[in-house]
Amino acid sequence: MSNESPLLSFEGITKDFYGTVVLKDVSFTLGRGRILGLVGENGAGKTTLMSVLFGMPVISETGGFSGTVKLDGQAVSFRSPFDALDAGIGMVHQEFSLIPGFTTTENIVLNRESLKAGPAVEVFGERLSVLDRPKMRARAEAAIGRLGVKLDPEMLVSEMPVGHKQFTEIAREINRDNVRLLVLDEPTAVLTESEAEVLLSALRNLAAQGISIIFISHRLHEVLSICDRIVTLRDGRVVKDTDAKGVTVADVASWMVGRDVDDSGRKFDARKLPGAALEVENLWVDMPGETVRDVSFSVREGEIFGIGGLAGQGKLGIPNGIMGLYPAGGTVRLHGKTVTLDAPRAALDAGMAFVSEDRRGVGLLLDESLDWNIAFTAMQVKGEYLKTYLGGLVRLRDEKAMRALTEEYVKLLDIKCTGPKQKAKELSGGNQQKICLAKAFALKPTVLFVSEPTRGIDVGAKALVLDNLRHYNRDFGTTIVMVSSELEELRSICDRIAIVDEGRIAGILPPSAPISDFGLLMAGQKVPEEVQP
Amino acid sequence: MSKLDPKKARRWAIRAALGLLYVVLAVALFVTGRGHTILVDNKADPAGAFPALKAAVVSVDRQKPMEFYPGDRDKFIVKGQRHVLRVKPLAPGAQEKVVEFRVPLKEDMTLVSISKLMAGVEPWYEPFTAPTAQERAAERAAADLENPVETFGSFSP
Amino acid sequence: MSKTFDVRKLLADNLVVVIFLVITAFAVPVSGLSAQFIIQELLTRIGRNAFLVFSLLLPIMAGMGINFGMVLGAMAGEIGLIVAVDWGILGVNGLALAALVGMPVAVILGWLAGEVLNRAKGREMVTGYILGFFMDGVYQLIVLYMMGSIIPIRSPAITLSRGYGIRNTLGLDSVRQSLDTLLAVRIGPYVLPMATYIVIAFLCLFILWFRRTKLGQDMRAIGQDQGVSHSAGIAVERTRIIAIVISTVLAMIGQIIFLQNMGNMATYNAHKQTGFFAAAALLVGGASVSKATIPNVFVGVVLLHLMYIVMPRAGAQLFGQAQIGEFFRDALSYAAIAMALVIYAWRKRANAEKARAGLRGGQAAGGAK
Amino acid sequence: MNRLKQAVIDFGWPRIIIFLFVVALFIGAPFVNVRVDSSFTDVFNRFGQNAVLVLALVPMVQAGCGLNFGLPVGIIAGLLGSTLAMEFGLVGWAGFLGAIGLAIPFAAAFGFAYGVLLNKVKGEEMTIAMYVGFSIVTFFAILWLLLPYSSPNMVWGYAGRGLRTTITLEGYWGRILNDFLAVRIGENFQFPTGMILFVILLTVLTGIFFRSKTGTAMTAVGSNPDFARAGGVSADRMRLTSVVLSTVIGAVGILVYQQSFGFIQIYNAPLFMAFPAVAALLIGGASVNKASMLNVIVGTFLFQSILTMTPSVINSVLQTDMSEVIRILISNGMILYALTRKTKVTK
Repeated sequence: MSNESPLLSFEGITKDFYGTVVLKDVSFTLGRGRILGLVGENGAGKTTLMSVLFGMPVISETGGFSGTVKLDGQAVSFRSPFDALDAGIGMVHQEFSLIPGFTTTENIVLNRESLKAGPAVEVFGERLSVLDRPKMRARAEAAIGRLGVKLDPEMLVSEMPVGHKQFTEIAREINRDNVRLLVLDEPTAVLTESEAEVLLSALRNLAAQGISIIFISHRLHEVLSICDRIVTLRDGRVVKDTDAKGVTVADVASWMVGRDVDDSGRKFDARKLPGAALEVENLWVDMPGETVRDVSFSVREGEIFGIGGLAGQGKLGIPNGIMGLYPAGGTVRLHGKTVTLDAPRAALDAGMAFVSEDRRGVGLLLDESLDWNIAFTAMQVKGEYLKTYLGGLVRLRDEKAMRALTEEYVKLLDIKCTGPKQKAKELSGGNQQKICLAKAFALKPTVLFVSEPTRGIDVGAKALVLDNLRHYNRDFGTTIVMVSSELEELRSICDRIAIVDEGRIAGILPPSAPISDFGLLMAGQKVPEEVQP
Repeated sequence: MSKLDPKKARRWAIRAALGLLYVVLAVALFVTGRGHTILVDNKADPAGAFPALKAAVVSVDRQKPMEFYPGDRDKFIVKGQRHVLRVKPLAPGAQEKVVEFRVPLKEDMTLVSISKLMAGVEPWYEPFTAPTAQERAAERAAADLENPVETFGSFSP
Repeated sequence: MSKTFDVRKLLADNLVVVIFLVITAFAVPVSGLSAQFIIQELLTRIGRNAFLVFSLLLPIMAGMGINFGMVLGAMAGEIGLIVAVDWGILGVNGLALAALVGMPVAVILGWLAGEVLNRAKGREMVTGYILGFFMDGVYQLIVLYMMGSIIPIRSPAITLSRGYGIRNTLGLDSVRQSLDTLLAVRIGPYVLPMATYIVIAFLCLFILWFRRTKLGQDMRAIGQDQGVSHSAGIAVERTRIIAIVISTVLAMIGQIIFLQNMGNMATYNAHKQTGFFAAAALLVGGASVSKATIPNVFVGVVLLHLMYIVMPRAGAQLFGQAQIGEFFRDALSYAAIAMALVIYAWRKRANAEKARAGLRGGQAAGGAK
Repeated sequence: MNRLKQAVIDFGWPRIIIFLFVVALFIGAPFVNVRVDSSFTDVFNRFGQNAVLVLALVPMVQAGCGLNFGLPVGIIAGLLGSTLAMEFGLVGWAGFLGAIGLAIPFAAAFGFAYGVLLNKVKGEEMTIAMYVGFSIVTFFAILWLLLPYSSPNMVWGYAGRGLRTTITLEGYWGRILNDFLAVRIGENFQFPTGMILFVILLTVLTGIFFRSKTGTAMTAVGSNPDFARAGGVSADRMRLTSVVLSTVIGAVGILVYQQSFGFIQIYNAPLFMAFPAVAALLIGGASVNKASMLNVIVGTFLFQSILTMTPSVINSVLQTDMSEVIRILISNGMILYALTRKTKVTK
């Protein structure tokens, strides 16, 4: 491999968002025509690093970054993704950015169509020149050829199988004449096994033609089979930068997930809990981006059951499916009684409550006051906090009772606000999360689903939220199912932790299990001795 | 002035030319399309200088000819500024008189008096501004003042 | 996969067209009008209305739905005509001058409408409709109050007796039918306004050519997915404004052609119905809010106007009152628009559902791995 | 201080301009010798006449269905009610209440069908509502001709069949609310107490409804449908209830309007009745997805005072009848202002 100056090099890249450090002194290089695998848990900084490379506005808006990005030896800093494109760096996202009604050719040359100037151009400018369709088709076929795949240039994208859409998008990126670097973010996530294989060989073709590739994926076996070098990120730092030869999936998994902190001294109180509160068999949930294919597990009475796994693998789909917010199928039994799916009301009536991961979108009424937010579900489901007149014909909101309820939870959860009448949108992230918790607690549920409870809130609030969950579980015996992408958090509070990969439960581990086992499950590998539920 | 690259300069030149063409076209349309009303009048001179024609056939440009008797007034709608007027009195052996005249662009209506023309009195045509409603009322009031008796007498149907 | 000729799908796609076909097929014999009269009426009406309906094509292609704001273009055309009649310009010159005067007005109004519609993404159609009402107020302000007082108007014949403001009906006899009679051709009993047809043919060529330009391609891209177009670097906002400007200019020319055929102009009401008639015609022709083709325009104009010719007589024969026919005609046109909008929105949701179902895990797809 | 500034920004500059314009009209009136007391009578009359029609819009706005340009659906039900009541010869209070009684079942049925249709259709609801309204009005224009009405007071003289375009309510229940407990001061100031009380009663009832369990659920669906769904509320059912409610209040609204106006207007009269009501609601401070009782009262009062004051005051000031142009600019300008605001629900 020629070893003149590397095509791309990151030197000491550091970035923080409002004080929380996301990237710390990241440095690595990428040679011409080489494939680099970039791996790490979500939140490890992969997306932020790519945003830095592409000069996404979100970086400059939040105070820019320190360190330098070098392309062909010269320092570059792109103000927008369009500058990066002109410099020959293309990006393929996980969700397709293609025009459904256009053909393959039209998508590949989108907004860079080859034009034939006409008289109108002189008067009204470039955009009135006629499209040179034959030339466009030739360019498209060239790009497809470079990929080494069979694609019909005249087929409409809307009628294309998923794999072909992926190739069309890649063909569009390499269609630029000066393309030198291609970044692929989770390209195989939506592909079948065979389609993924074809994609990998296509990428090898491109590398052979001198195009460097950054391959971001959590399918470690694919990363190992295609990449020349692997860089592992954890908590914003490069923890491993090695050649790919001789590395096993288990090594990468442990680098990805391993904490330096030695937790051999930590005590995990393994509680013996009889009886089953919740049984789930062959659950499938159709939630965009979090598809659950076939999940079965059971939760013991009074247990805190954790569900972990990488983003997009379906862990968030489970609670949303059971609570009826997304189309779902399979059987769910609570204390032996089956719960009908696809009906949010049925789940609530059965005594289950849900704190959604989408705080602002689903969890809160931002324009209404706090007492509204907290009392709403209890009022609608259990008819509480209502004054009845004319013998039940008219039931009006009991403002006094709602205010008392709010004040009770403000004290209990230490919510910092000016009073029950304050608008929800005026609270901080942490306090908003506590309002969602209060809404669920107000229902006095037997089973409480909590989804990403500590995402996007400050460290102090995180501890408080977890304490409250533990308090409600230990003192009121509420069974809690907690879904989170923070493995450390799950290990600190849960009795058992299930890891979800590709819409299925890869395995269930006690919190005391070694970190690498968790890493293996996340990467879709089997763990040697599995702990049966 | 930053040095405009040739392509931009050429493009601006073309745009300027087209803008000019736009205006020129508008003016051309205006001039060639401008319509005028020709009022042909066959009234005798109240002071007796020239008589009204007993009967005549009059036509403007190639439009349909019309017959005129003493005291008649009729109009032709014409396009453009230069026009040809043909007057042929119906008296036996009378000569047809053909004259050419120009109507200024600004004028909406022009009054042509064939009685003055045949009698050789100049000017036989002059601009005519249609009296607006108020003016016409004022005119009639003035006429009433001059001969009050006659107005009372005439019981118009 | 070969396109199996599925009659059921064809019917479902063009439900509105089919309903109209059935009704007019039933009403034509009942009306007792002679075929020759109907065909002659249709020939003139195609010449009179087709251009206006075409002005709706571009905004639909750019994903902005039916541009009810085309009423602004109609107003620009009327202002052009007022100037042409005031200056006393005869015949086709008068029409051309009206268009030249109306052009800058239409461009400004179109640009303004584009800016407003860009601020009301997702509800362009109702905003365009209300914008039409609003600009009608501005139009009255200019034509009823400013013309004659601030804007000099030469000929008293067209101004109100109080000295300023244009009369309610403006006689267009100086330009009456000048385009239609320019190259009128008599074939058998029928008179065909060839000049108007040629102008419409030119417009069809322009649209076909425009669809193949880069700007046309950008509009198609934006019409399908604004997010993707933006990330590909297409200037979304600017292109939408250009689509509205072109639509407004075409509506201006269309209104001039419409009014020269009618022979007189209801100064303050002529533009009120243009948006409704053009939209009804286009939707009756089988177009939808996201896809409209040139054949849709012609089919729509023929079908809608066939109904407008025949229905009053049919009503008179059936119920003894022509008015019932007229009411039924109006009700049907409004219903056509409502039905087309509902079918479009309902089908968009159904397709989204179907697409989602494809991704279902569990039993449905059997699941990979 | 910034709470005031925040209130000003929320209320929006155009509304403040309109408010100042109305105040100027009232101050200017005496200087141009426009009788202030008769103007006030007109304002109160028109306020009572239109307030219920504006109130009818609130349920659908709160439930997130947007501005109800399909209000004529309710108005048609009201017309059916009043024409049938007259057909049965009901007079006085029995007539007015009979008309309401007859109108409500129609309104509920039309509202239900209209609601089911709107639920099937997401996006561009307002355009579809508008054209459904137009279709129903023009369709009923045929029915008015064909339905077997026989009461001489309503039917065309010569044909003996089909309703007249305007039917007088004299001798039936004309001005029944206006004259009830009417307060007369001086010879030309008359306060339509009955009608104003009726309007206040309906407004209070609607206000109470929005404090009820279903009312709260409806408001939640309007401001965040996902929140409502997660809270066990079926968004579609709430939207359907809001449409039915809006149509029923609309039917009652037209009956109040008719008795104060003195005539039943049919055929194409209700075609454009939705737009002034929507403009009034927006002038009162409502947005496309949030409207309160206060918005209704303030908005109707402001809008109707503009309509009554501009003809007299402006005409004598400028010697021209500009009032029609001003009405168009203000009412449609307000709707445009609301439609072009980003939906205020903070995401």
